[in-house]
Amino acid sequence: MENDAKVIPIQAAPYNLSRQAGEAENMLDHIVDDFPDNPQSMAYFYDLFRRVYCHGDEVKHEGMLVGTTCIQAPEELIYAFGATPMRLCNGSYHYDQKGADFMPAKSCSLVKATLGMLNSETVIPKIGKPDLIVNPTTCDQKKKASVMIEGMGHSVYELEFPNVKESEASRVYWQRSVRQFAARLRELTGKKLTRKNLQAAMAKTSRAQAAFRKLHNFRRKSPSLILGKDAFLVTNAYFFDDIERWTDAVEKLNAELELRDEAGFKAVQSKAPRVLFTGSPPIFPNLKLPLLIEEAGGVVVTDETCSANRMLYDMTAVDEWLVNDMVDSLADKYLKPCTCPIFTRNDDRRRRLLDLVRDFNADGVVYQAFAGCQVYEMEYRSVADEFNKAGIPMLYIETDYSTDDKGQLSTRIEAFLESLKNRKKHRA
Amino acid sequence: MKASSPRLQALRDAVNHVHFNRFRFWFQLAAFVLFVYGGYLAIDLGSRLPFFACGYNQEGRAGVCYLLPLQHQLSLPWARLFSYAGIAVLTGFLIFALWFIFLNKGWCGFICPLGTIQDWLTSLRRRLGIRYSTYSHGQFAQLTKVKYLLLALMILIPLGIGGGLFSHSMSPPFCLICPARMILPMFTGDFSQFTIDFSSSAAMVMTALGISITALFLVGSFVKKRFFCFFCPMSALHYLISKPALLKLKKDGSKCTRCGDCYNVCDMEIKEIADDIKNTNIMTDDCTMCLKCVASCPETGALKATFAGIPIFESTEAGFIKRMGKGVQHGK
Amino acid sequence: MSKLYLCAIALLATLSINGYCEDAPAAEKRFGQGGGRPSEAQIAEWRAKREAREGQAATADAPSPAGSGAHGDMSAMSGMTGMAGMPGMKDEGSLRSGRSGGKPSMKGMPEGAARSGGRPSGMGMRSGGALWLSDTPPMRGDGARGGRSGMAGMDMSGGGWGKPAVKRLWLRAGNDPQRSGFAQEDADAQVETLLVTPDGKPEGEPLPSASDDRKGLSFEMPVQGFYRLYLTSRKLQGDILNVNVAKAEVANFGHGGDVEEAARGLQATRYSESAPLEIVRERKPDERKFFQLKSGEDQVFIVLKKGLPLQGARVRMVSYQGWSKEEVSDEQGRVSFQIVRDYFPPWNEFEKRFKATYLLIAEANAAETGKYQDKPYTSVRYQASLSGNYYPSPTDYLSYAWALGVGMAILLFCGVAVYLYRRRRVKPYQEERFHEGK
Amino acid sequence: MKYFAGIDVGSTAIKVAVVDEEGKLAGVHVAPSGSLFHKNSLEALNNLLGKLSLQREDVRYLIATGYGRKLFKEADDSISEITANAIGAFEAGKAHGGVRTIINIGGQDSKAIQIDNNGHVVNFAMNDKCAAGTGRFLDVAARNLDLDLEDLGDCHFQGSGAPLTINSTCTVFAESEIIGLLAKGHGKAEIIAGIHYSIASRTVRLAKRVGIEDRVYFDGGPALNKGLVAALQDELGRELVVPEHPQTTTAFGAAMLARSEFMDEQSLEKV
Repeated sequence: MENDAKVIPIQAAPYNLSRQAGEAENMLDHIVDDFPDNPQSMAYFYDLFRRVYCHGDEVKHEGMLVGTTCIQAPEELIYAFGATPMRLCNGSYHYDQKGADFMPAKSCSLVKATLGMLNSETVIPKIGKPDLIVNPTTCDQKKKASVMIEGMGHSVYELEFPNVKESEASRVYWQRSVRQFAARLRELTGKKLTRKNLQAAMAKTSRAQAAFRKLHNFRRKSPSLILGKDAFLVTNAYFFDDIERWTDAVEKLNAELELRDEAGFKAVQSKAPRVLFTGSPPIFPNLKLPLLIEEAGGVVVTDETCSANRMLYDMTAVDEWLVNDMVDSLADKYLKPCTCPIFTRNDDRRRRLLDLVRDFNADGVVYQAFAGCQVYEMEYRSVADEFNKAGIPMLYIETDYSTDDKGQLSTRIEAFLESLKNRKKHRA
Repeated sequence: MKASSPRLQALRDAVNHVHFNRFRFWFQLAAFVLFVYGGYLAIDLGSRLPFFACGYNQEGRAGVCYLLPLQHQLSLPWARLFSYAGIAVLTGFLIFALWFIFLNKGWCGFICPLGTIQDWLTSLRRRLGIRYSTYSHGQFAQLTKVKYLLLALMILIPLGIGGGLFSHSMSPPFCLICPARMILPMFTGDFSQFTIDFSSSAAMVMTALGISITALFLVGSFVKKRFFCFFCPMSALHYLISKPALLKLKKDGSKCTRCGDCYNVCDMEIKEIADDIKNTNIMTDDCTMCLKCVASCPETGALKATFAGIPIFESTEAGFIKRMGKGVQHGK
Repeated sequence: MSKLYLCAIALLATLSINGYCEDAPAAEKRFGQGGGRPSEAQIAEWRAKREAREGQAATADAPSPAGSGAHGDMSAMSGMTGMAGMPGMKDEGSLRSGRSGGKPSMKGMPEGAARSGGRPSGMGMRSGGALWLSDTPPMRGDGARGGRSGMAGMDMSGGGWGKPAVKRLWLRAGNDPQRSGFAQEDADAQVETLLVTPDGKPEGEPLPSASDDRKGLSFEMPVQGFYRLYLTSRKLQGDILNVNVAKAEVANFGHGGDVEEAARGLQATRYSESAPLEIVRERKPDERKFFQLKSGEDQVFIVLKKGLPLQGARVRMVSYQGWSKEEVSDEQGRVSFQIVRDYFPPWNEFEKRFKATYLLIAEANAAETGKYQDKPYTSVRYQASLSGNYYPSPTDYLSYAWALGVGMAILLFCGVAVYLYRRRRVKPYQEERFHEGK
Repeated sequence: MKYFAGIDVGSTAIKVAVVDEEGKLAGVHVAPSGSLFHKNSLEALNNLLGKLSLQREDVRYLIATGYGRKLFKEADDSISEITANAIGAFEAGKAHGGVRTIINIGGQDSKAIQIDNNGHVVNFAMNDKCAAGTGRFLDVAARNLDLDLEDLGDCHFQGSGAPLTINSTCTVFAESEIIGLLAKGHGKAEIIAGIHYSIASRTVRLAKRVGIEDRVYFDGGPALNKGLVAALQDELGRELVVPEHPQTTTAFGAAMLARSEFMDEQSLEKV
């Protein structure tokens, strides 16, 4: 009987040597190094992601931390109560695998990754434990995630979100939900919702939105001034970055783009096919698809995803700056223009896509659906029909956070871009 | 972007970025002064005006609301109404239509003194920090028909008077119940309309109804934006002849995100403005063409007011951000 | 344009103006400072004119200038009948009937006597009672004259599309507006009719003989303004010359039309320097095109002789129901009457457009000598008449108190209802309310 | 004489095609990929050039395609195999009255491509990262049945009964299903036919995603398998165009593209 078996103590490897950090670093290196002529002001964002995702630096925040799992949680209310919203949607394959313990294998990577992240000891981005997690009842997978998140020891608030957006009843229902959410926040923070606070909070986000819209408008220029991978990185930073600092950085980027525009700068060849990106949201470090498109010589000029455009585009109009009116207007903003596929019918999404194609002079559309994200998969058909009618080519890609289909995807994307180029040449 | 001279574009931008509510307030005030006190300056624009420049305001009015002469004309004895006086009715209507065509329902949103008073009551309420009321969807659908009913009565009752079916003391029926009859003369110090006429039972009922509706008007327009316009038969009459109007409210459905911002600011709670993406002419029968929707639309070119086909006020992103950026401190 | 519409507007217009004042003094307060009365300067001017004329006509025993204090033959009417106003009215009509034309009678009128209802008989120039012009013919039996008259006396028979309105007047004799019959023809009297149009000669022109009806005097009114018809009859009775001037003033204004023409018409002189004696209704400072006299109001009349104010003339006003009151003109020729409210129908028969006619008779004697139709006379008895219409005062049927009451009740009710509704509403989806505090 | 070459570096085989100035196919060569893509590719190219007794310099323009196209640095340009396949099939199909739909079954993937009248890709679909219904499936089946890959086609027609149904689409599970069927005593031919029908129906479903028009061009290694061709035609219910060298269509397309690219550059230079 030999008894020389050794007990190996748990050794916490430094984060920057972990697989997770490797995944982020690998993606970031691709984003930064594979492309010449990155805007100088993007350095802020590269640095931010390197610090947060590769080095595991802590993300600072003011007041209480309210995590959100969807863009439907009204962040203005959270700011108004002196808390900080933090979007928890995660793009890491590492967490995706960890989250697979909770969800069926064939479910959405995003939800799995978010669950995996919330369940891990060291949450990256390092935000600490949220005081409250707001989980809007949007898609089925997120709905079912609530209980699991609660099981991990988090306090979860289920923000009831309607499935139909056309009806007046659901509008009223949603306004009620938002009001109740405000009540929950009041309970959490012990603060009162006042006209001044809410107005200040709305000013914060509307300034950020104005900056985003300006960036958005620069992307109309052909040939492009900025690549889509950078734009995605910018909007991804909005998830966790301080909103004021983020806005300043975007305004700086806008200033640089303005200079680029005046100088006649081209970030891509004039022939490069312009692509509209839609479907499941690319979230760092899963910028696989946008990156593949741009590595293959295309350029993502705009998107219709909830990690970028849908999150920041729509702005709130208020008629009377009274708390009641502001809250209802905010509620409307989060429901009415939303083009999330969880809604029963979604004509608005198709119209929005067509409008974006027209507006941004896009040559084709890439539709990403995370395997298991049923709503996006299901809506593919109606969107494809619409584009077919309009004579706009679309590439539908079903994928997840893993990188093992990269080779096959690159073939498909290249073929798609080649066909776009061909069409373009043909038309000219 | 359309190719146009830079100077024209600069002018357009200046218009599109205007602080709209402020502009509208001053415009309405000027129109109010003109039509309630203009008579003192010997201004007389006739008696075919397509808005409530009340004829009961003897001293100050700078013109008369068309509904007053219309009801009087219609209450002529039938023998005359259906002979030579009919021509006068037609020419009167023609002049009214010409006035109307010029500004469409813009008369309601920018000129009508009664509308302006309602907006003032609204801003008083806002300053007091009291929230406005809204109709539910069902109430809206029901109440929106009232103005057509009033319009029909406003035509049928005078005809009945002319035919001897109703008492003359009911004439002019709508004016007797219109709040403008009491409220507008008040602004020139004339309170004589605040009376109940006991000379006949018809007159008594009508004047009592009139005072009740005025009281209702005051309460209603305090808690509900543009309370009366919803029931205004003039508005219904406008809508019936609005096709050839020069001023138009246009919507480009393809640019609309249906965010509902326009619906949110709409005094009349018109849902179509946000939801209808098919019609390019988006003016509905309830619309007062206040153009607040255009000012609060963040999508460039989605909503616009055109005059004879020329865009004069267009929704723009920059204009929206400027107008709605309340309390936004712009970074350096 | 339809006249009905015009008149209705006129009605409404006057209602809204006059309705402001609860009573006449209030009106005085508000409008009194206007140019209603002749100014001092104007009175001085009149005097100067009169003196100049007297200087020229030295032969005639002219009446002493107004305000001189010495009255000569002009007998000032004193001993007034009871106060114009409520019950203490005299019934004169019946007492007067039968008397010969215009001998002033001022005594023996029983106070507070109820109207006897006796119908004056044997009317006419010969048979006594004043001669006057009316826009309504005498009623025939049914007695339901007056009443609704939306036309305000306008005869619509001629007023078609584009044609000028035609006004028809009737010459009546008697001292009671309601009961005077048609004037009888008097072979002895010399009658002269003059029509003064707003744009015509100030002395007027003979009335075009448009009517075949001797009782009706019709004329067209093509322009806006006041038309005046003077019917002067002279008759010698012994050595007294009777001069009767029946005058009618007809306002003709339209909606629309020429604005300047209407303004001119409103400002034009409304007396004639050639009239031996006439009564002019003094315009109120706030009068507009469609003026209506309301019962309860004070109205000033000016007695003019050849265009100059006449002091000491006896002026009698007879209301529609026959109540009368006599006053003597002051040094400016002015007499003031309160238009008595004499319309008391049952509530449900009340008609706010009820047109009532008042009759005004002025008399003055003058020791003038001269010759008439080659016969000398030693004194002249002047008589002038003027009739007009008045309507129920808005205060008779308009109530501010009720309006205020109903209005406030509804206001309060709605206000409270809205408040409670918003307060207690536990409407689904709206339970969470926010405070609007800053 | 100028020559143009296309090299298709696939997962199982490397295909080389050379065309001349007129666009006529000069020769093709197929070699297994092995593990050293780059070295084997060079060898395959040189072999073909040797066969045709050409020098490297004679090949004016070389385009690489296929899974390993990025690794072949000697190429003047690279292009995705979908585009190359479309061009190749379009050019080859001209002789057969033109094709609009292409079905390609490769070693590890299967594709359906729709092209327009000018040979441009309109739409395409690929199997999703799974070897089901690809050449690899046939490979595995042949190994299980103890047959050579080349014999599968003939076996297809030797059966006496109806084709069996293979339920598993996954290659790994199908393997055990085949063993199970053998154990039950079913004939090899019926099993093979079943396998062919299984692949065919999967492929047709893929093709339906892009839309099937006109004649269908079928290429890729497994197109050599007559049984599979028959099964596919049965499932499609349409005429199939199967080229003489179905493996090299993509390489031929790349070579044709190389030729036209070269011509374009020449004409640009002239201007």
